[in-house]
Amino acid sequence: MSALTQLIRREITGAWQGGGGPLMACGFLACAAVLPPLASDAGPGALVEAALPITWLALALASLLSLERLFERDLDDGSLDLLSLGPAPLEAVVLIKALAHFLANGAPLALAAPVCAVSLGAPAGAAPMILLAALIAGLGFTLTGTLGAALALGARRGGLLIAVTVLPLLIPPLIFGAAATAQAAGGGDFGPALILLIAYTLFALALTPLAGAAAVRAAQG
Amino acid sequence: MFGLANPQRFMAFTRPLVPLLWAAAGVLLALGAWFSFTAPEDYQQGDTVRIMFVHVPAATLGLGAYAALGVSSFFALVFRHALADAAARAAALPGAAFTLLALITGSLWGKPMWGTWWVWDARLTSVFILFLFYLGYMALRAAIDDEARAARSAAVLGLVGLINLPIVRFSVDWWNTLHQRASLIRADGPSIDGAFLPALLTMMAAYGALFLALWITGIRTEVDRRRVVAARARAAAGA
Amino acid sequence: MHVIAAVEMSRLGIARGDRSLFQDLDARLEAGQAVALTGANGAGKTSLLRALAGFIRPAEGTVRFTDAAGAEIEAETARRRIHLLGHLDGLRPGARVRDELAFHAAWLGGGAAEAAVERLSLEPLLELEVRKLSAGQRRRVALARLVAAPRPLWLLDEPGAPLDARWRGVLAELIAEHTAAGGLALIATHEPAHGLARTLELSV
Amino acid sequence: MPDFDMGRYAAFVWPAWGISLIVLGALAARALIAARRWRREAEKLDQERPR
Repeated sequence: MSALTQLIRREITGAWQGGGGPLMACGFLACAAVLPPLASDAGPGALVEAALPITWLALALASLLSLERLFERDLDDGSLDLLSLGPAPLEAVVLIKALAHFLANGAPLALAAPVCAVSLGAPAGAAPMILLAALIAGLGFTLTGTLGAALALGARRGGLLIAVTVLPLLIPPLIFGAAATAQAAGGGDFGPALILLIAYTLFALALTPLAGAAAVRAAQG
Repeated sequence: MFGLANPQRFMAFTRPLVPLLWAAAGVLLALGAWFSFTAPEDYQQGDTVRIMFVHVPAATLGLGAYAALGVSSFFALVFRHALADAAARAAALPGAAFTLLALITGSLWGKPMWGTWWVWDARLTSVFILFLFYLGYMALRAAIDDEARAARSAAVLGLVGLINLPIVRFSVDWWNTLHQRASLIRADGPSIDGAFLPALLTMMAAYGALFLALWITGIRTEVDRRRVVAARARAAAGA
Repeated sequence: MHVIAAVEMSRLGIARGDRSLFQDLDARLEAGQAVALTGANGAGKTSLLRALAGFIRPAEGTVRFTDAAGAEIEAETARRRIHLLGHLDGLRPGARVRDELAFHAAWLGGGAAEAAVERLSLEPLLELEVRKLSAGQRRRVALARLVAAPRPLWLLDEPGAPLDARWRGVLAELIAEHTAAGGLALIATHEPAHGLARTLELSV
Repeated sequence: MPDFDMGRYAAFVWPAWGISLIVLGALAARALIAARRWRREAEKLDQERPR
């Protein structure tokens, strides 16, 4: 099994070092979140209602924009072929890449999300649920985004293409995650939303390796 | 269905079919228009109900075209049929156009009825997301230079899109119930007044025939185009 | 662990997009033989190597891998018995040579990283980042995985291109030792294919 | 007799039908023109080198 652990180590170091690792993604989250209050002429107070939606938008975009290099680098330097000749099927390689990327970007983003939401005016009591929902939804974003990164392999302006092809697919986790946090903020029952969110992420966990591997093979052929 | 996967047999089979489809679309469209403007006014919505006769078929065919695109992508990916990719490609533009028409006519209907150009009704929102799916699909095809590779990647996205459509639709409906606003555009539900059925069904058939005509003509064009491009490339290779 | 003993290509045809590169290629690779793959630019040498590695699906014809007893080997398992060395070396520019070599050895199922370092005298390069190496040095690091993780079938695409005369000699020795041990090799090359048993010519 | 008097809704019904017919017409035209063009190219190809 040392081959798989070596691959996991390789992907994690790659994701962590690649462009400052989590700093870049969290930096983007902060930038995206600070714009709406500055852009609103009714003063920051008026945006308390919008704190959660802004956070969710920034989280979705941050998850996507850090995915562009996930496969592109390996295609450029030729190691994508190497990864396909290894002991593990390509589906496993895609899943490991996605999970390694989540550890280096998705998890830190989930930690930053409650800070961002509360600073925008969301009730502090909702912070634990924001963290939980951001972790689960973040994994869903990363998995579906990984599929987008594989699809955009070798395409011009890959980052933009990932956003255009993947964002519509992120609507379900966005709706369920935002509903869960809104319910938690309003003291309501966040149960159903959370369950649906978990269901989506499990669905993405199943779909991404299959479709991702097919997309990588499409780019190799 | 499998027999048609062979390009030559498909071209022979569809050669007589295409003019028929175009003729049917034209006749049905004229008939549908006639019915649409001879139907009585709706007691509630007055003449705006006539917008429904172009809105509902467009939304339906927008979705139908994506189903055609998704199923063709499945055959292109799993069975590697030469024609399947041409079929998926040929369904994309008409499908996107129908979906766009559904949005335009939807907002032209919403303005007189509810006073706003855009209504966050579950169905209209889903149609808008379907339009985003089309944009993503066409962006992917345009962004990859190597045609063969773009086709394979687009097939994966087409299939992933088809699988995700019901999930997106469910999440939007679920989101809509959260806000308890009754669905505003009820007209194409079971509550349609009998008097509108002939117009609506004829227009639906007209849009359906038009889509088939566009789709099959598009596939035939694609088959011809590839043969010519391949022949030119062979000639160039020999030079 | 010489599992692949022969590769049978029958009526093989490969197309790039709609342009067919070659058709009706019948050829057979035998254990213990290194074959030079020659042909004009664009004749499809790289595509043939990638098709044998399973990355490109042939437009027509079949590729069959058989073991010493003649039994067919499934493409998925054959893939784990193949080395494909393309124009790109498969090395991440930002990584250290030592780490890349260790990963290649572990991932491709070998353990003999030290032998490879010694055979290709990579000792002075180990601590450097791949980015800082010359093309020839990078190719030697890429060749190291052939030694570090022995696999029966070598598919090499102009392996000697960036190497100087000395290292081309070492490459020839590596190939000779590989075939002597019962391995197979198909090597796309433009140089005169000295010392290689047979030549497979791809014509347009 | 068809009722073409849309009354105050005229500004919505006619654009809805108008845009629909224009877009569908453009789609049909584009498809037919492309079809004819490539059909002619294909036939020219067949005359040069009958398959």
